[in-house]
Amino acid sequence: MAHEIPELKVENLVVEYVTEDAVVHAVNDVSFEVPKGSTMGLVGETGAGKTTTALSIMKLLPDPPAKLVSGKIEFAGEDIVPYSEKQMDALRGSTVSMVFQDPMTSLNPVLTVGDQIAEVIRRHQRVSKLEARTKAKEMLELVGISGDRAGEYPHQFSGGMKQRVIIAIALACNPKILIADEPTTALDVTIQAQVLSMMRDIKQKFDTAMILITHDLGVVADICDTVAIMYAGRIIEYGKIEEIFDDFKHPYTEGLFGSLPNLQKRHEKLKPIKGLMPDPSDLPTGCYFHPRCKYATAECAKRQPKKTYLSDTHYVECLAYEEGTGVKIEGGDIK
Amino acid sequence: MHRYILKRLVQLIPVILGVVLIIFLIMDLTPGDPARMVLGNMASEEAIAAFREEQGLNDPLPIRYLRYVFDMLRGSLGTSYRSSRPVIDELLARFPATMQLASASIIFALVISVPIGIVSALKQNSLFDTVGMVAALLGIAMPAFWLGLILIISFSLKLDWLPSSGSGSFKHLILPAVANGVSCAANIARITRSSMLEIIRQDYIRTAKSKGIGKMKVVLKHAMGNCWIPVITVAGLQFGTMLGGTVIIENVFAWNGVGDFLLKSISAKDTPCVLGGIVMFTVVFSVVNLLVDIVYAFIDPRIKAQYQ
Amino acid sequence: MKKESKKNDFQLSPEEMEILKKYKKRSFLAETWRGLRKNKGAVIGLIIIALIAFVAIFADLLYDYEEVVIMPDYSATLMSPSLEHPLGTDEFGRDVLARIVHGARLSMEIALLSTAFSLSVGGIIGAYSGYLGGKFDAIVMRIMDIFLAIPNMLLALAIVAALGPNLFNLILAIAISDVPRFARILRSTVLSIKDSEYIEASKAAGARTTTIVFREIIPNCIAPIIVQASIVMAAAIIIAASLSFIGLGVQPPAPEWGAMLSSGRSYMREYNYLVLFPGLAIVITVLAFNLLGDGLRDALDPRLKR
Amino acid sequence: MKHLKKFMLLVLAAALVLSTFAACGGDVQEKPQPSTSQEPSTGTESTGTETETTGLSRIVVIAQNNDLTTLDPHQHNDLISGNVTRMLYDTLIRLNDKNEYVPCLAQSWEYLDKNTVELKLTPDVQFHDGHVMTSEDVKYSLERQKASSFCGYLLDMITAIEIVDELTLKLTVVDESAALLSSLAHQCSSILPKEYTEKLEGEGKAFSDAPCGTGPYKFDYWNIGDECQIVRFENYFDEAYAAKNEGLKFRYIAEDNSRVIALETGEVDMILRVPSTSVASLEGNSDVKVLRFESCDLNYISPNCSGPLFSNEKLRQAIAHCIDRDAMIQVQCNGNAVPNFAPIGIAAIGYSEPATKREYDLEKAKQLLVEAGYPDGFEFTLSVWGDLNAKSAQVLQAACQQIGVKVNIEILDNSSMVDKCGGAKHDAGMDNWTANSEPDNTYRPWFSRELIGAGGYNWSCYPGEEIEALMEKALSVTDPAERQSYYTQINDFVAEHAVVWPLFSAQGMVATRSNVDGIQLYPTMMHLFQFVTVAE
Repeated sequence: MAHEIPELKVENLVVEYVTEDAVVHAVNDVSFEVPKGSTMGLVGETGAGKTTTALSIMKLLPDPPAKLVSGKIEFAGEDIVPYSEKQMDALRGSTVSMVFQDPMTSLNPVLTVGDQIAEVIRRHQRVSKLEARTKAKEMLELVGISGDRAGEYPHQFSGGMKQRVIIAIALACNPKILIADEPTTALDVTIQAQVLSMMRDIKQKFDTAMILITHDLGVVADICDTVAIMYAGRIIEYGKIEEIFDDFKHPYTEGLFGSLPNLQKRHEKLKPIKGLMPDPSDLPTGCYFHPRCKYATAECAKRQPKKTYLSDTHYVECLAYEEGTGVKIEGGDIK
Repeated sequence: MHRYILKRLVQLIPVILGVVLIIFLIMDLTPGDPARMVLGNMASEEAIAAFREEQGLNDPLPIRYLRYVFDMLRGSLGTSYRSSRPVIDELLARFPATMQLASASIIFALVISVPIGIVSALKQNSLFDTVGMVAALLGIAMPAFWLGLILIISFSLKLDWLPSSGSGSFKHLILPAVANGVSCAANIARITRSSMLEIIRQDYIRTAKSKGIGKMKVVLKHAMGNCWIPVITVAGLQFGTMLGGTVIIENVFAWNGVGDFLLKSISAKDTPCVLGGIVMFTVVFSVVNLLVDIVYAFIDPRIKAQYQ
Repeated sequence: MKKESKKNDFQLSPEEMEILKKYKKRSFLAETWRGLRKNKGAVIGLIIIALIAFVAIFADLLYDYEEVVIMPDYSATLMSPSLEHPLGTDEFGRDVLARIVHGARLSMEIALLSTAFSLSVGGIIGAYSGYLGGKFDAIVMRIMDIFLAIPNMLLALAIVAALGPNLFNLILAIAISDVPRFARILRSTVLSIKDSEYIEASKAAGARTTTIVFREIIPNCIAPIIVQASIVMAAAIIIAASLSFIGLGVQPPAPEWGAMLSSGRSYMREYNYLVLFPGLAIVITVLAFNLLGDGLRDALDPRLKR
Repeated sequence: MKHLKKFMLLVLAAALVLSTFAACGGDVQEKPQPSTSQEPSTGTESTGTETETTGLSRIVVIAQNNDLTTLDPHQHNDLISGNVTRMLYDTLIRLNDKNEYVPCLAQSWEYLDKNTVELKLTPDVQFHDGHVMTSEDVKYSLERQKASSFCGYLLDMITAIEIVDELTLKLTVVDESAALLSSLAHQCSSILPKEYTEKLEGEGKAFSDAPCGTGPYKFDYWNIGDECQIVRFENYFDEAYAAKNEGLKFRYIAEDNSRVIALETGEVDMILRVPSTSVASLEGNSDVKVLRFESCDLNYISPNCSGPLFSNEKLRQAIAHCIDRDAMIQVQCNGNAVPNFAPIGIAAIGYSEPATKREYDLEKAKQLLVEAGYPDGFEFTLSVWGDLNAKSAQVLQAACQQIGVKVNIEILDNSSMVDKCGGAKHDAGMDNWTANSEPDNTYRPWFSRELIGAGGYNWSCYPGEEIEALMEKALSVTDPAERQSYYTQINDFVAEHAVVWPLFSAQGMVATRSNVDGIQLYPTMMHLFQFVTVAE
């Protein structure tokens, strides 16, 4: 797979929010690849930098205060970081699309849903108004909403329907990359399942590369091919879905799984991770996770761990896997 | 929608009756004898007594109020003491001029303030923003009549570009409309900026941006579409302030409108004209507020849904 | 605070006292001050207001009213600004600066008194209305709506026109036209807090309505009141000047700014400083009040903080 | 489709709004819709193009500081409306610029006996509607005027009007009255067409809206609160007084500066009542000329001589010495006035310089104050008409303050003034007065004792009989010199006893463009405009 040019490649991405009071290190040296047709899950707690990473890819970071400090973002081998706003606008909505977190607020309340879908079609495809409208209706049908409702306003739709509309907008121009930022978090559980299966179907149909941002490991298990675990702006573990789910290595990943209710091991107590995410404007020295890590040693506070490749596709950032550090992981769920 | 408008119009009636009552009560405190106003200073005592009797000026207040209301329903606002002409004729003769001035002021205000507000919001904390908002604060702090005088001094007396008084041409309209519109513009600019600041942080703006439709379109179509409600609300409220302001602005610019007429009626103690003028302004103000509410429905489908 | 608890005619349990104390205003002022200090505009506004207040209070020490402010000097009429008369003299030979200084006193007086009046009357009406609710509320608010339907300036105009132009009537007119605003604000604030726990606590302790309104509700409405008051004061200065400008306000020779503009107007062709300076005095004062009002709103209303 | 629906809704909303106004407006169909009547009618401008063929000057634009109240000559007695009505109507007798009574609509007048006057009318006088004037019209007009509360009192001396034939009338008068001629020449004593007026008023319309007279001009249009235009009447009966221009347009520009600017920019050809603050700049402008004339104006203060304070004569005299006329003239008129010590304007018939002139003298005032029994001063309210007069009031206020007298200034509008001072509820009242050609029209309302507190203009409320006696004597004689001797006595008496505090007579001033000529100026302000020409 290394020979094929991936649809999306992020390399050493660093993003900071610069305010008067402090510099917030939101994304710290993040790298990953998403090949055509595959789905990467980006998992982490709130504030881990997932959305910032996604917005960097869209180049929709609120600037100021956000600054893309360094790194590369490649769409099919083409670095878009130096792109102008105009060049980006040509890509947004057509090459790369994003589905946002909260469907309730992500649609413009004063425009009809049909207009909102047609708008992106008109922007990126040479079609007439009428054709765009017809296409918009088709998109609605595709996401399971009757095309007749194109003339209605967002407030006339339920949350799940709104999310479908947003997905319809995102997919209207067959994007090569789709970023879905917690697309189901705000929805009822039953509707979550519907939306997810729909997304999976559509993704397969269009062979889209997708990033699915979530803190729900269940969702990841459902549709992702690879998983990146993010903590304090770093990807601390990355691997294929089986590698992560069956063989996670990082204490934080362990914590994540430990805080999930497990139906098979119902007798076991949940093991939530103690403490809170560090303040991203005042990150700890060494491994960012060490203050909360139950295996942490003095060494962990001194040096930031490097990527340790456990296989071609699986890496972890933890001193325990680096040689000669003396850090050991014992007595947990990590095999 | 139609029913809503009808309902609002019906609701307007008690408000207007109340306004009439309040102004009626206030104007009743006015010293001076209407009879003498009508008949002139040389009139005899008998003529005055007869006039009072004939006009029902001796009746108790409630009766006079009811008579006024019934006359009003028949389209009469009484007779001017000075000119002996029906008040409604006097007012309607000047109403177009006042509306011309008021609309020009509000249009001027909107045209200048909305773009300033938007740009200030988009470039928050920039030099433009700072200058714009300081200017807005100054605009609010400036009494319109003083600004009017300053404009006359600069543009009529010193530069001789624009006429200082009278009406008739577009040139005549500029200075009074600016003087009357500046504080309104300042208020609208401020509200536009603060609503814009809120709106451009909304999720749907991010959605719009993610479509790649370009910043201009995002601002003009998506952000503005949502910004109109607070802007129009403030514009509607400012319209009331502006109507009050026309009383002085029309005096400063010798603009022959209802405001100037009202002021002259006050100084001539022409109570029916004062009463009629204030009632007319209030009705206009109420109708404008109603229009604002109706316009809401065209801007925001959620509000429209509530009206139905 | 000690005094209040002594005066209480009902007993509170220690927990209830705790709840009540939590909402008392001691920290309120400190917090407001902290918020204000951060706001550059508000600080400027506050400084200007303090200066104007200082000048207004000590106006008599700066310029004697009888001898300088209203006494004509026919040998020095219509003199352009000079060292002796920094802002020139008017057609009576009176020093414009001296008149503006004493005008500050008048304007502050008008703004303070009219706002105090409309605040107390409107505040009480609004607080009761909101607290009692029901028919009383419905009727009172209907009446307020009617008042609000009349543009402020016109209402004040009608009142002065009817009562006759003088300082007292001017203040009264401005005050009356502002009553509904305060009534509304107080009412909505009261509605939002009347069901909160500390009111419930007072009620449970058997306090009378009047006690609750004055002791609990009104103190808790202070934030929106202060904001509104500073805005209303700014508006009052403008309306007072406007009415005086058209001869429906303070009578000569009192150095009211609007009245000064009115008499300066006939000289604006040759002596435009006569309309420039009194107007600037109005602008600066109103600006200061507005700056302060903005700052206070930002400091007091966390929702509006950016 | 959807846009159409939105549009329809907007139209509906607009219609609703309009209909609310219509509901207030009542008979809508008779009036132009508010939205369509924005432009004042300008259709009459074309008359100006005939200039070359007729040899007449174009329409002259005259700016006044106030709006006309009415064009009905019997429903007003003010100079602003008078400037127009004087041009629309004629009176029976004309007062010419040499102060002589000359025939106008009446060819001759003759006392048949002490109580009867025979009037012979000028034949073939046409009204603007083409109708020829007869004695019916005259009788009708005089009676209509007598019933008017504004100017009926002018004809109080006429008790009966009898028609002898088509062109002859007999008036029965109370006594041989010196005031008869002046009354018949007064601008209010205009003759209207009987048939036309009765028909118009029978239909419930106001005569003022469609005026018709015999004057050198006929009515064209009047936009209330803006401008009124009258145009030359081709069939005017008196060639000597016929209009030399196409017409007159009276514009109403209230604000002093605006009026001056309008003249400077040539928007208007002439302004009446030049604001004194602008005189200097106008006189320095070669495009403009300022015409000065002595006026019958008087600015004055009337103390209430029946009131609790100023019934004290010494006190009145004391305050009379506090009047700094020079300062007042400087502050209020920019120097364009002359001090006056008599209760009537300098240029008016009846004026004489009083024997005692109470000049500005605070020492004397202080002394009189002590004699009056107020060594420590006192306080009184000065009711003032108009903002401009308030300036003189402040001068007095400041002077009084120096002798310990506090003056409270109260600025009132006209009706409140008449209510207060006419009702004798005042301490002192300040106003101005323009005398007309008949002194009795000034002295009677001012000093007639039966008018004290009756709501008129007897504001001095002097209770003694001396003035009234002199006034009656003056009226009973016709010899001008003899009449003047009585008025001189009144003036001396008033000054001696400080019954009225005269202040100054403002300089009469009219400003025109430099190419304007021919205005006939009268001290009484009743100028004639028909000879005005504008050189192109």
